[in-house]
Amino acid sequence: MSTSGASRSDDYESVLSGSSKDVASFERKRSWLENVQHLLHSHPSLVPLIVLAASIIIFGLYLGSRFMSAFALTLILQQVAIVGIVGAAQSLVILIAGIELSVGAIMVLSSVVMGQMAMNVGLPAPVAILIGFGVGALCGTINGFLVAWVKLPPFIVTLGTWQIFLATNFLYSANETIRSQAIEQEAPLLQFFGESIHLGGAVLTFGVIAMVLLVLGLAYALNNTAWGRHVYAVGDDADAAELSGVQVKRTILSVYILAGVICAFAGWVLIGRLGSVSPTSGQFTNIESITAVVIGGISLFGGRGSILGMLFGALIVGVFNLGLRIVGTDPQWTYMLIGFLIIGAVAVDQWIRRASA
Amino acid sequence: MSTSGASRSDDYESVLSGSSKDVASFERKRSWLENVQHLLHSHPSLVPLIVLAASIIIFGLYLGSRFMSAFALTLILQQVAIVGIVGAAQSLVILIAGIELSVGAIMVLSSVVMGQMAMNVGLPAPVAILIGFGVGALCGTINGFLVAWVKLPPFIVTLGTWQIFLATNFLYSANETIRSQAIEQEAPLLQFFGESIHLGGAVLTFGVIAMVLLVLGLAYALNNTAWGRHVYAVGDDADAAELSGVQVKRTILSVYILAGVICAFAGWVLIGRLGSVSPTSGQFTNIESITAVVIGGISLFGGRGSILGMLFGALIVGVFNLGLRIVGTDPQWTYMLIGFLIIGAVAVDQWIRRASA
Amino acid sequence: QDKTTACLVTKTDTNPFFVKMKEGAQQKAEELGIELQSYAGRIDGDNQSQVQAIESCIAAGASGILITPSDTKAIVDSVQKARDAGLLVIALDTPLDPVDAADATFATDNFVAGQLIGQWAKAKLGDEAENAKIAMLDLSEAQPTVDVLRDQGFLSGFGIDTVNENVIGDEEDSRVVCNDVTDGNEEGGRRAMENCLQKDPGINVVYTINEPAAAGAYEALKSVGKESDVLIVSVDGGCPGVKNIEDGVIGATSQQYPLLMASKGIEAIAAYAKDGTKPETTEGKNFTDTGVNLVTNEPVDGVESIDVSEGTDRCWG
Amino acid sequence: MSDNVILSARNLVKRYGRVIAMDNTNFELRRGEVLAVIGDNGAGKSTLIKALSGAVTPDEGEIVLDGKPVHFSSPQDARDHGIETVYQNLALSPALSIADNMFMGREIRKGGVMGTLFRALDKKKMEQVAREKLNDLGLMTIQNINQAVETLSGGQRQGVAVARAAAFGSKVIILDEPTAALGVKESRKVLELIQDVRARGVPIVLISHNMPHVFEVADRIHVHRLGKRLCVIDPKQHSMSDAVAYMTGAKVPEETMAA
Amino acid sequence: MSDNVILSARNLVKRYGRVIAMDNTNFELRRGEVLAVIGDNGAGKSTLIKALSGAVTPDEGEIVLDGKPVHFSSPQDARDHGIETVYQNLALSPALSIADNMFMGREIRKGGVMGTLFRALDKKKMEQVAREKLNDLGLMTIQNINQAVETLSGGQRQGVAVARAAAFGSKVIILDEPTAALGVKESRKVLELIQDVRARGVPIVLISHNMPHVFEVADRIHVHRLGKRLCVIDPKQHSMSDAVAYMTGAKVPEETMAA
Ligand SMILES: Nc1ncnc2c1ncn2[C@@H]1O[C@H](COP(=O)(O)OP(=O)(O)OP(=O)(O)O)[C@@H](O)[C@H]1O
Ligand SMILES: Nc1ncnc2c1ncn2[C@@H]1O[C@H](COP(=O)(O)OP(=O)(O)OP(=O)(O)O)[C@@H](O)[C@H]1O
Ligand SMILES: [Mg+2]
Ligand SMILES: [Mg+2]
Repeated sequence: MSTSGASRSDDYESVLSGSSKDVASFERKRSWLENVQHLLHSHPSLVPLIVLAASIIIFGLYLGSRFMSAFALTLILQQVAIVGIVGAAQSLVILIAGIELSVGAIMVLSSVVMGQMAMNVGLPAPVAILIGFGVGALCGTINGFLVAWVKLPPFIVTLGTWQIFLATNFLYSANETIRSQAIEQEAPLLQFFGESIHLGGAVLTFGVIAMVLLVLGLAYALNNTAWGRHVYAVGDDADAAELSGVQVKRTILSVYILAGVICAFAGWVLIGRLGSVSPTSGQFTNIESITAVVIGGISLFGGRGSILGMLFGALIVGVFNLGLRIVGTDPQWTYMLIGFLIIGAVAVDQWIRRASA
Repeated sequence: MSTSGASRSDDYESVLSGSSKDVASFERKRSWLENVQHLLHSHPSLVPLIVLAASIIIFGLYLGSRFMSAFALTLILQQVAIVGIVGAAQSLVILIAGIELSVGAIMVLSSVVMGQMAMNVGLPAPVAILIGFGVGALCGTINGFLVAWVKLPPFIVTLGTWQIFLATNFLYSANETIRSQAIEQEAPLLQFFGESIHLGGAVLTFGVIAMVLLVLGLAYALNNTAWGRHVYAVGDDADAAELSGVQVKRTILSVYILAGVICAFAGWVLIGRLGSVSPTSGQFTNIESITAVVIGGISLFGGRGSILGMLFGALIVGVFNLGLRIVGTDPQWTYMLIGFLIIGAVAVDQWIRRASA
Repeated sequence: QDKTTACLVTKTDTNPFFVKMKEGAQQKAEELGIELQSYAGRIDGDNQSQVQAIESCIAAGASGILITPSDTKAIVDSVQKARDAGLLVIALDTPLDPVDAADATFATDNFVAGQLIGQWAKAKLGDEAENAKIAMLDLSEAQPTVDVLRDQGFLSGFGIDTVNENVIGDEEDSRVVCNDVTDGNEEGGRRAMENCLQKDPGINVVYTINEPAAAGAYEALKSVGKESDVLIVSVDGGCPGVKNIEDGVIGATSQQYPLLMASKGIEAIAAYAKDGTKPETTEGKNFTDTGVNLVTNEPVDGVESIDVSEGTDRCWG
Repeated sequence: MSDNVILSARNLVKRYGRVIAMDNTNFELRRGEVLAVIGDNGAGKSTLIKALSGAVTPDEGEIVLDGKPVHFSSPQDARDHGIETVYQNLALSPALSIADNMFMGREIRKGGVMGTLFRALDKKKMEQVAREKLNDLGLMTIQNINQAVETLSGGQRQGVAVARAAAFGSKVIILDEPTAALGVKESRKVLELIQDVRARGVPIVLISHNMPHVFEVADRIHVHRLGKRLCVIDPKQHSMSDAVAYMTGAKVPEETMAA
Repeated sequence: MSDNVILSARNLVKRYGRVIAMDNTNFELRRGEVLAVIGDNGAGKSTLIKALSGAVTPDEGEIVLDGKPVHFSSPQDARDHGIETVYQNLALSPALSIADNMFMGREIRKGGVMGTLFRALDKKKMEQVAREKLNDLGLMTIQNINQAVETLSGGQRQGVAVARAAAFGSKVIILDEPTAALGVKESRKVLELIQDVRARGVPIVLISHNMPHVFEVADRIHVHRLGKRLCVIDPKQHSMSDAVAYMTGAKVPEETMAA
């Protein structure tokens, strides 16, 4: 009764040796539109770049040199520096399929701590700044721990910690603003990122330069280090990443901590921009950074998109903000337009995705 | 060469007739904790109910009759009426694995339209109210269409429409508040839900009664109609629902439209509560309603949870708000506490989920 | 019952102005042995939270409420409820609409506050006022009442037709070259100033809704080296603001007295709780004016002002 | 001949971006038969049956049911025409009960005012019918019909899906790899079920990679290759080797055996 | 005897809530052999191999690799010990390239400053190695090693997963139902691959419901039932019927064939 499996199955599988070796290929002629779709698909940050260029050109034609000058264009950079830096943190978190609602709160809390440590406690500025970074890292750790270990949804974790960090900020600072002039005298290092380089009409603050370097550095890390590949893998499919050898929890934690540190850095840059330390800043930074990320084409489901796209997304919003203000429309029209922009950007993105490679 | 498949496979499958008919049962004695876990698992709205009861008792013991009176307790109901109604809309959307950031904007826009139509355009109050409901339905339709047909992520759609609806609201109303006295004279129907019934010390406004009836009605619809079952199925797994015969797009659209209509209804109740029509109301209603839903134990991933839980969640926040204020703490402590509450609620929920039925 | 309870309801609890107001009330309350409960909206314009706050005060059995209304019209019904329940309601800082909806109002006249800096700016510029280029940095797109009063007060003080006195930004005078919103903080102040400069680099007068916005605007001007060519005026008179006048950041500011408002308010509630007396209004006005002073180191003819050292003595925060 | 055909399709085309999943394929199911569909991975079998069951809308081509051309805009549409399908990925809602799942999209409402005005479901009746259907098929011993599907084992879930199809499929039942994830015992149950259903006169389309199973139950075998039907063979006249050779391209069928 | 055993486990227990997925089970894999694991759906096979590969941490019991007790805290941990696994649900990251996937968790860094300080990946090298490994195994013709995995067919994906395991598994390779979703041709390729790997001396654990396949390649068969090992049988001395009878509980093995 014992039949050898091998011989049994061979009776129909033996013919396989003759089977066709062709690789099935379904290529067909592509229409012009499909070619565009394909190009955009392979370079996801191209869409926001094109939108950015188009909007600069349109505003430039309409407004002339009031808009189309080195000064005005670098002004936009200055205006988006904070959102760009926080957006970098937000991008990392969204790439691992998370979301960070507490970014603004971490930023302000860190900047307040830096200010208080330097001005009221009287620590040397570098130490005060380090402590500020420590606060950012701690906030990030709390978020990361709750997401990775307790396995709570990131939206809820950061919704909760947003309120907690913000309340801490107000209670700790007693709502007191530290004046620019006082900081200038006692701890000018805090205002470091407000310094600027002038090149012709262009004004590049150190904050702007820091933002660009940060984004480039992160783009490098995401594409060329193992950590970066792991970030994408975790965002793509966390279970698959875990099984194929990624330390998922650690990767998630590292991303939230890094995001916290970047937010603290944004807090420092914020002091440079405002001159002063103001606990009421940054109330909408979370929405603004998410908007930049979304317009920049990073998928809210994680694992897809480029951090450069986020930068372009932030700049698009900046261009519209300044352009529409110079045109002189009611600020409400700007909000409405940004609303349309968000939906439009994602609709285009969705259309491109449909081009299956 | 032709072998009959049947006889071939029988050679090892024939023994199956003798195979064990036992249903594998892995039951083991459960610990006390596991029993609790199981009980809570089968009645998901029990957790927020227990938390609610506990917090009422604690505040009652501490504050005595200032808190533990029919008047104070029904006051909490009045204070959560708006969040409760909008929370019902939010619950529906979250049950289908969506999220609705534009609820507050729809509510205010609808109430402004009702007010403008009745007072400035001079339409009869019932017609004005109907137009307000129409606006709510239209907003819901836009959201639902973008989510179901264009297939954009709900977070982004409603992030965009939030800004659009809110800007429309400010532009349309020109930021003008319509005064209570004027409404009282010309269109008292708008203030209908501000009327109240007094029972001893208890004060039940029609708005409170409407909220309770609405939540009960929706709970009935979700559990006892085909539409309700479809809502759960779509939230659970939209693809599976589609393949098993649910009209997924229509269900999603119906939910967003219904949510829009409920928000318009909230706008009407809001007029009753404030007496006046104020275009600046409701800026935080989206966060507040999501908070109520989350504390109430509805899963942000959709398909799981009970709308009654949302009501308890809203009441918990209401109890803390009133209780802490009577105790006299700084409002920031309340925000912090609500932050902890959010995270705590979901952590407990997660723990219960781990009890696999 | 045991202790008298008073409530303070502010627009927000993050703006230093209201924080100081709360401190003033707290101090006075301790002094008089009154229990104080404080409430606040989440943002300026958050009317709903204030409605809740009033209800909570009624429930808590308070004797009186001090409120800085976010929406001066919309809150009236709730205030009436509180008064019907036997509470004394005093509007602080911002009068209700209508004013007599509250039992009393202890306020700065925000319109006058705006007017003072408008007049000062006009006088300071002299003949150049005809060619002034003015940027108006307002509070928020929702245009809450203070925002409107100060903005329109400034314009009328400067001699510009405000058209509709209830609406910001409908002026036709070509001297107003820019309107933008700041959310009343440094961040918004800087951005709005940058935007306005881009719109018209020749701006030489900047009206700001409050001093944090002024500080932000100053940073923007400083970054393009225009800080000394532009006149910044503001409203509030907080200590950092007065220091900024000393440092030449702000030209003039209208100083208000939130601590005074708050402590007077608490006193009034204490008196009311004791024997039911209600406060009297300032003669000739339908509210109790807690006064407003123009603080500047460069006084001009025809506009009364105090100098920085006096301003510092009386500043809050 | 056409009278004998219950469901047929002509020249169906479906493109996904640059992939052509169906390339002018034909299909024909006769009354009362078990038709097996075999083919390599990615040959387009699932796409074909999704087109037949309304889950995808073909770009071109026509489908004829019972002699009448039909256009299915959704799976529910096909279901209303009596075509029941068990998809490769199951399509049950994990958090809902077995009864809810069985009646998804065709819930029974109560009579009277409750049913018409309040649209109340007749839960009792649905549970009772669901239990009957499962018992009728003798497929498995499920204690609690209100159990959530996610608490069932893979085999039990597959059972529920097959039972649902068998219970409601009045004209055609389509099964896409129903036994791929199943153990020996569970697979056997499904094959028995297929034979039961055929005995009731309802035709079945069975997609499977398991040649012995295919040759055991199929009346005819539709061989799919590179997006289209290559040929239809009779399992009594062809060996498994032939079938495998055709579907993998090792051998080309001599004549087109269309009928 | 123990010298002959490369991987073994004793009294493993794993509970999921109220379900006991492993109930004091034992396991033993010898050097150079193909050990098949068979059992009903839900018997606990996948849980067992997940415990052996670090994907789940058993509640009780010990695992011994090469004579030394080991504790795997993550799949990477097991991988570092030379145990490679192809999971039932594949575990590839769809949006990443084939090369990225093959080196996930064991990326190669560049030499010099770029590698140590900037931690730059040596993409060239990884691509080259990946291509070699795929070619070595002659498994398939993939044109572009930088293609995203989501653009591959199911069969190709399975091939990448198996190739990854075969390429890096130095001590043990575990395959959980590698052919369940595969067609006849693709399944055959995987079976050939298993034989190649065994020829290289690396032992394999194969979970499968396909009895002919199991009897074709297995040296020993571990029968799993109700969360524990029922017996181990020799395919040359037992028929498929016996195996099926044991695993379904139709027959009870006479003596415990532990060794
Ligand atoms: N939704 C989709 N988007 C893009 N391509 C798809 C989609 N569905 C199927 N395809 C492609 O269409 C082709 C046919 O797929 P289909 O699932 O019909 O094959 P199949 O014969 O069922 O294969 P299997 O035996 O593996 O189930 C494949 O190349 C597949 O990648
Ligand atoms: N993550 C989990 N949570 C809860 N229960 C689980 C989990 N994983 C497995 N189980 C349960 O443990 C038991 C064993 O599952 P396992 O996947 O090991 O079976 P298997 O033998 O691999 O079955 P199959 O042949 O269907 O793959 C099943 O009852 C299953 O429902
Ligand atoms: Mg298929
Ligand atoms: Mg398994």
